[in-house]
Amino acid sequence: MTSRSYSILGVLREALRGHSGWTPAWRDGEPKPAYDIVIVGGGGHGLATAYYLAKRYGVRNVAVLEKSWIGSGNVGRNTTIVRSNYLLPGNIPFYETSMKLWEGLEQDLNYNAMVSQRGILNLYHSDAQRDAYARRGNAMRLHGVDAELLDATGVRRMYPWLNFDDARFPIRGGLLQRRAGTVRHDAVAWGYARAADRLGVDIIQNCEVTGFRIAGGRCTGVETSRGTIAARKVGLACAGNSSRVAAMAGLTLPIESHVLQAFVSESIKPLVDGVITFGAGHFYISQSDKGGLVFGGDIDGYTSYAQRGNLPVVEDVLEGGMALMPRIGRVRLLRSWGGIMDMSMDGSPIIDRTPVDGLYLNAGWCYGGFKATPASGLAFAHLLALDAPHEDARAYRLDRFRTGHMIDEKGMGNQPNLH
Amino acid sequence: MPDPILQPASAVAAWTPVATAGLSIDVRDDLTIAGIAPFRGKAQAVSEALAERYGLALPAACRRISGDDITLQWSGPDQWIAIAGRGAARDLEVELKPLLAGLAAVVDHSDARAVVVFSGKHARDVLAKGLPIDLHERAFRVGDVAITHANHIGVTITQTGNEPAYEIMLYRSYADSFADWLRHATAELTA
Amino acid sequence: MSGPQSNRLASGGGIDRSRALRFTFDGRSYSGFSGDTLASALLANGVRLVGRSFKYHRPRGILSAGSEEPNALVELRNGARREPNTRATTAELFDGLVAESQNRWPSLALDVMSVNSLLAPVFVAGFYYKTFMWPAAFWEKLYEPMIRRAAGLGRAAAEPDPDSYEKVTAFCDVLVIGGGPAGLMAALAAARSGASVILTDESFALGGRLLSERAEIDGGDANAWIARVRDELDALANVRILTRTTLFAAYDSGTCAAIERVADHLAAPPPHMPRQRIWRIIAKQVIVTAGATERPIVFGNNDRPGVMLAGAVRSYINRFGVAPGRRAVVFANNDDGCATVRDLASAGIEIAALVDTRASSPQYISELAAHHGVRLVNGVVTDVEGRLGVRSVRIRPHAGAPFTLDCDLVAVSSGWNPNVQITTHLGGKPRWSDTLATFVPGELPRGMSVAGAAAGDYALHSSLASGARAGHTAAEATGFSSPPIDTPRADDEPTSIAAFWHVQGTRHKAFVDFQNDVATTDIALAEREGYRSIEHVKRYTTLGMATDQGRTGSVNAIAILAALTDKSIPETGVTAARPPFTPVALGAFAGHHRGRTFKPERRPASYDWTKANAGVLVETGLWLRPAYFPRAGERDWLESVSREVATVRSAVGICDVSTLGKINVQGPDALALLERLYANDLASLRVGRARYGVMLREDGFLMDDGTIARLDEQHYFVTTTTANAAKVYQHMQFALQWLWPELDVQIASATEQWAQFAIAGPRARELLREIIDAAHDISNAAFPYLAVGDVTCCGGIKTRLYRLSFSGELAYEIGVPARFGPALWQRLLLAGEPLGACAYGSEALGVMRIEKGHISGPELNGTTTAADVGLGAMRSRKKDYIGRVLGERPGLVDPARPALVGLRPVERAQRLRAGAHFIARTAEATAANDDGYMTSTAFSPSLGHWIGLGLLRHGPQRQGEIIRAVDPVRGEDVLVEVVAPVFIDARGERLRA
Amino acid sequence: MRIACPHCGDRGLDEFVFLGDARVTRPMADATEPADAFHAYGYLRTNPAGPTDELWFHAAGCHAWLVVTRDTRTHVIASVRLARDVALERRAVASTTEDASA
Repeated sequence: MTSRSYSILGVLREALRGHSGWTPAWRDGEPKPAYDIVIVGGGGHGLATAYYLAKRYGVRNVAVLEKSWIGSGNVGRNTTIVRSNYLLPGNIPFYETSMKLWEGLEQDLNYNAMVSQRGILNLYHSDAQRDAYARRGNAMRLHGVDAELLDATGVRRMYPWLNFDDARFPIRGGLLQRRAGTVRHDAVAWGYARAADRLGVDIIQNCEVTGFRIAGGRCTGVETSRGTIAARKVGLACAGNSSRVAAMAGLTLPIESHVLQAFVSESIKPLVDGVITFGAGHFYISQSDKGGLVFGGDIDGYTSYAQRGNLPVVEDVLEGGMALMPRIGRVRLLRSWGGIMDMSMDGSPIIDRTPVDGLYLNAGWCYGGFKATPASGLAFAHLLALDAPHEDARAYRLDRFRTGHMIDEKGMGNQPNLH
Repeated sequence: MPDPILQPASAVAAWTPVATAGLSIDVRDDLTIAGIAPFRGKAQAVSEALAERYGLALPAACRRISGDDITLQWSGPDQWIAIAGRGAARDLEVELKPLLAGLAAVVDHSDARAVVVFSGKHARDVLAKGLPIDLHERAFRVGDVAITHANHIGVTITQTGNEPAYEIMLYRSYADSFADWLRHATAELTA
Repeated sequence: MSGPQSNRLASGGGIDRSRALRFTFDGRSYSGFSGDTLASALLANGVRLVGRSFKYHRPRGILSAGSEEPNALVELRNGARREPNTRATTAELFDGLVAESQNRWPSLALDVMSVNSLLAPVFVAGFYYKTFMWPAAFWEKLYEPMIRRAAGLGRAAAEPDPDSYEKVTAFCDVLVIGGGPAGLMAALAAARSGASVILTDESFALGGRLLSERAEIDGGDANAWIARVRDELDALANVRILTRTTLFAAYDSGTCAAIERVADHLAAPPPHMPRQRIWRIIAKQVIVTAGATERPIVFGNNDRPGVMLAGAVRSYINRFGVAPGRRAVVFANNDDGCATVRDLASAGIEIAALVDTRASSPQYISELAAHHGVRLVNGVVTDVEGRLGVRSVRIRPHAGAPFTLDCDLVAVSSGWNPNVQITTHLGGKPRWSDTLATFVPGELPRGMSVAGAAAGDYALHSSLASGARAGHTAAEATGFSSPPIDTPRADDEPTSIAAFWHVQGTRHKAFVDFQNDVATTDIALAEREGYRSIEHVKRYTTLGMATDQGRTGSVNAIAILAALTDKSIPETGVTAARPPFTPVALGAFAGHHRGRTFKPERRPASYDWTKANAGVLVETGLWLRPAYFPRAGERDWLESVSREVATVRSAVGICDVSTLGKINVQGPDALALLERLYANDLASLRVGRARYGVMLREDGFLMDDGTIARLDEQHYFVTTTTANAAKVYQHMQFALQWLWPELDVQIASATEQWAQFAIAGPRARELLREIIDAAHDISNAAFPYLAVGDVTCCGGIKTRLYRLSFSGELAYEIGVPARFGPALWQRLLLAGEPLGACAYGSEALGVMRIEKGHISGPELNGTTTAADVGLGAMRSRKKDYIGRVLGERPGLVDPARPALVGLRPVERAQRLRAGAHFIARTAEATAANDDGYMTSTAFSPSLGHWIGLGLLRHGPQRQGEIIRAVDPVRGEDVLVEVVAPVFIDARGERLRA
Repeated sequence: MRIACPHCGDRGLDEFVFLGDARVTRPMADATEPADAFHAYGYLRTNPAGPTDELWFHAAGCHAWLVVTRDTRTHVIASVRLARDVALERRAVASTTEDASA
């Protein structure tokens, strides 16, 4: 409704008049007293949900409530990787739908989020790992997803400078998904916000939900730091804080909050083209268009709501980094930070109704939430609009732990910090 | 038929002792070690039995005491190890089992551990490159025992003398990697 | 203007003029002195243009004299030791130093990419988000590669880092971060009380700002005082001083991390010396005396070489004896201008004007200006002119007409920011101070205090005093009390300031974040487009995201945004500073753990023999296990493995199984504990016998399998898989200590005590007879299948003998004390020769277990139930055990779950591969028809073709069916027959022979 | 982060392994509705932002299981006790309440 289309011509036109003509990417408005649907959480998932509600399901009387600034959660502090190289039938179609949405995202949103499909290479270092990746790659192929299994020679061709010759766990090959890549994370939140705003969605920043209005087992709205807001339906998309928010509605979730650290190096000339994950340690890496090496490893491993980690994990990550790519030894770490993950009990997300009528849950994304943003928004919008699960998200039931239908990619069982 | 006797191997292959000013490091392969794990409520009885036989009671947590012919060392909650020179054919498991029958689980640890001894004024500097605990005398004294790790290898360290001198025990299969790290950690001093 | 150290002052500075050092910059040779930084040496040689900016490739010089430097970044050293983005202002000069400017082509003076600067009106904040969208396919192919090539600063080395790093842990009562006046006093006060003290400083010399100022302490030169303090601290046994060491992060519970540049001041570290060392410092009390960082004022072309922080100007004059220019204009909003004028004058540098932003300057400033004959202007510098460096400045007085002054140096100061970063790493937020016009430390983590300039105490005497107080208090908090120490005499020079951030109405772009080329107009644009949170502005404009994390620019930016949004600065807030305080080499964090020493190795008894005999070792967790033992003439691994299998099946083989987990479980309640840990019945297990057992996780899935041997009424000895040994031990301790603490049991690992070998094959007993001492009867009757007993071998050596078989043959496992392992291994091979024995490795072991349908890692993948792998019948109905209840959930007992089957190729010559998926013969190869997958495959020399195990939907009911094993990632699609998962000796007669 | 092991004293985070919530107790085998009880025990977590009790294993130390009371917002540790002692206390409490109800 406010800002007009972005294009190189628009930019050139503005360049001639000092860019004085640009208008806000989204309105910074006051909440209305009531909405059809209120989304709690102005992160990637919440904003995407609002966008698809308006765009695909015609529900435009929607508000996204953000306690801070939009994109201040994990969409603003992740390592920007998008991929659909999953193993289990409950996951592959969902993440592939997400990949397809990424592939058309910029044209859809008229916002360049720099979706960059430079591929992800998961290295393997043993026959058993090779077979596990073959199983996964085959599962992907059976679902129509691209996957290639490389041997050591194939990996050498892509990255001749990896440590092949002096390795404790020699590289024997890798599973490659060429369509995977990275996306400029903040731009995803901004792009969805702008697009949703243009369809009439209200984006309310600095508006913290402090409680739920529940009468007769039905949720009729939310209490917020800016007053009561009525809603026919309320959707929670506040991963990292799901347990805290759900507790206000009397729900206990199969989720623990854990801290995951991420790292970026000083900006250097192009070195790492795609995404690489080390199979014999906790280390994965890519390089941003700006030149920083963006990398990470395992979660710290203990529950936390403090957005920071501890030193042992930093060392663990870089021991893996130096084991795999000893030429980065003199490149410097610029920044490290921590984000809070909804670690679910089987490592897979939840998109489902809750025992409270009118209250819906989108949670449990572990450290994989960013790549899921478009599909998560689409599936949650579908559920909120039609009260039926999206076909790609059918497995993400809240009661699956009760019935024993867990979606456990790693086989770690009911221990969140191992997923 | 070849000679039936099997030759024992050292815990560390190709080890050359370190002996420089302020630092000496060596490996010990001549110990017999037995684990002593008293059953519930039997610690006192075990302690008395040992006292009567060796004149030593079980030490407190994180402590070690030595007598003429045996050393007793805490090795975890309700667990201790007994250490002695193997000499001709001494075997503490064989020696202690009857003494502590019904009182404690006694198992042979003689071969499970590699034992490395450090001494000299630089010993602490070298160990600080691996062990994440405070070995300064204000925090760690003769007879103190700590179970910790060094460069991803689990170790039990005891201060055995004031020079200072230390003894480190680690699982045998890690011994060569531990020695390899030691060669790096001592390079500055041995160069 | 340049020449051999043409800008070196005749005298003064902390440099050693007797030690000249040669270096090159962009291929040109220069000389400097010991004690120089690369920056001071370049300035001494009249080099002003040092780098190009990130986005517009604008010419950049040297702004600062410290680690906050945003502009003067170079590639230091070359070849494998090339270090991109090295700050010239902190790089110590050494003889033979080689540095190159970065991010320019073909040369620094003539950089083609500086056309970007002409396109600056287009390349504004958010430019990329609005463009490059059409056509979509062009992004990866055209736009992005172009952008990636243009972006980035220096180049990483092309070869592995040749230097070594190490990590050290240190403990202290009081950690003092920063060796300036406050830090020295804090360390002194704490040390004198007896507390153990660690003092870190990022420079190679203690003293902090004192090294750059002409200060007097106790009536003498401050340097003399520094020397006295250092001598005293050096003499104290409870003090450790770490120079060249930057404390870069604070973590929980008093853990801090520092980086010591052990050898960066040398051309290359000597072989025995690490390049850098990470210090993990665990401190009871932490005192932050990290000083302060000066802010520039934002005005037109304020990024031109020659625009320098006033404090840096004084550093180069006083510490390095360098004249950073010939004719200077001083531009300040605070009394800092005084010292600058004084030092410029005494260095004989002409001062064109002192421009004070304040309406009127305090009297002492006008007096000082008059004294030095300096023109005092109350007004602002609006713009700098000059392409590659300052030629002149345009000045706009508050009263009167604008005018221009020629100069080659602008010394600028808008005040100082306390270095609060370390105080915020644990979540603390800085607090705004109106009087100081900056952010000062807010709420501090427990055990942390701040003193000196870091706390906003800029004046020397109060800084010394606050340091002394902090040191004394911290020591007392750790139990060391002593009378407070006296603060030495020193002046409190004036520090009044009138907040002033940026000059309005400039002709040229005015930069806030130099390195990322963020100008005032970018912040305004972000605000206009609704990016109004400071975090949004940061992310939209990349402000503060450069290698200096906005140390010189962020407060100016916040002030500018506050003005645009009509908010106060505190309302606008700050962006969090993240560790590290200054960038740290990645290699340092890894220390010793890279390459082959990434993780330690665990070596089994047969390791040395295997190495010596060209056996092939394979990583199994941390273990290195023999995989197979090639013999001369064998073409490939398959031939060797097949020969080993055939030997076991026909004669006898010896395999090192020392890596299996072994655990003693002893005590009155040992059985009770094991009954709850294992799903199958153990109550009926007799002394002297062993039994196979399966262990479930509480969620009902398989955790591990192994054998349970009963050595005695109350003594059980259990084995685990190699992979799960630690996990199972931890699980047992959990059950004993937390779930059932009332049980009287003792658990002890015995994995490392025993070297253990499998002896398998029809002639196993014959071989064993050669080893086991004659006194022991090992006949089939006396020592049947699953018997266990303690015997002796080779003349009295303790031996534990098991009659177990993983291969399906007549087989034993023999365990001896580990020190005898290597010798017994060779003895077995020797004694086996007449019997045609050979050593076999994990590969042959794997083949034989598949031939027998025994499960292993691929089937124990954490998502299989006992029933899935054909062990459902083992689950006891009579007892409670871990995993029983949750194992009965519908999802775990669904008959449609894929279950274990055997598979063989219809075309016997075809190879099977693990990871292939099962599809009904006539069905499409799609996800909808996915019936399971191949878990394990092997070439069976016994059968002469490949065989496999797999998990197949309704598997057991489908024996005889022919299905597809599709393997798209390897381009294969093989017809396989579903058979029982036992290929050899289904009735198990051999192992009982 | 550092944890004060009751046996070994103050040690670094890297010596310990985190398991999870120590406030959930394994149901008795004969619990009524064991399926519900074990589901709650195995999967449902209050996951508080604030003080909580957690199970940690001193893996690189003395092998004691610990109950650590820690604030998940600040990582500040209020107390560390031996899991065995805590478990035995709970047994005592449970049995006394049973006696009371009997």
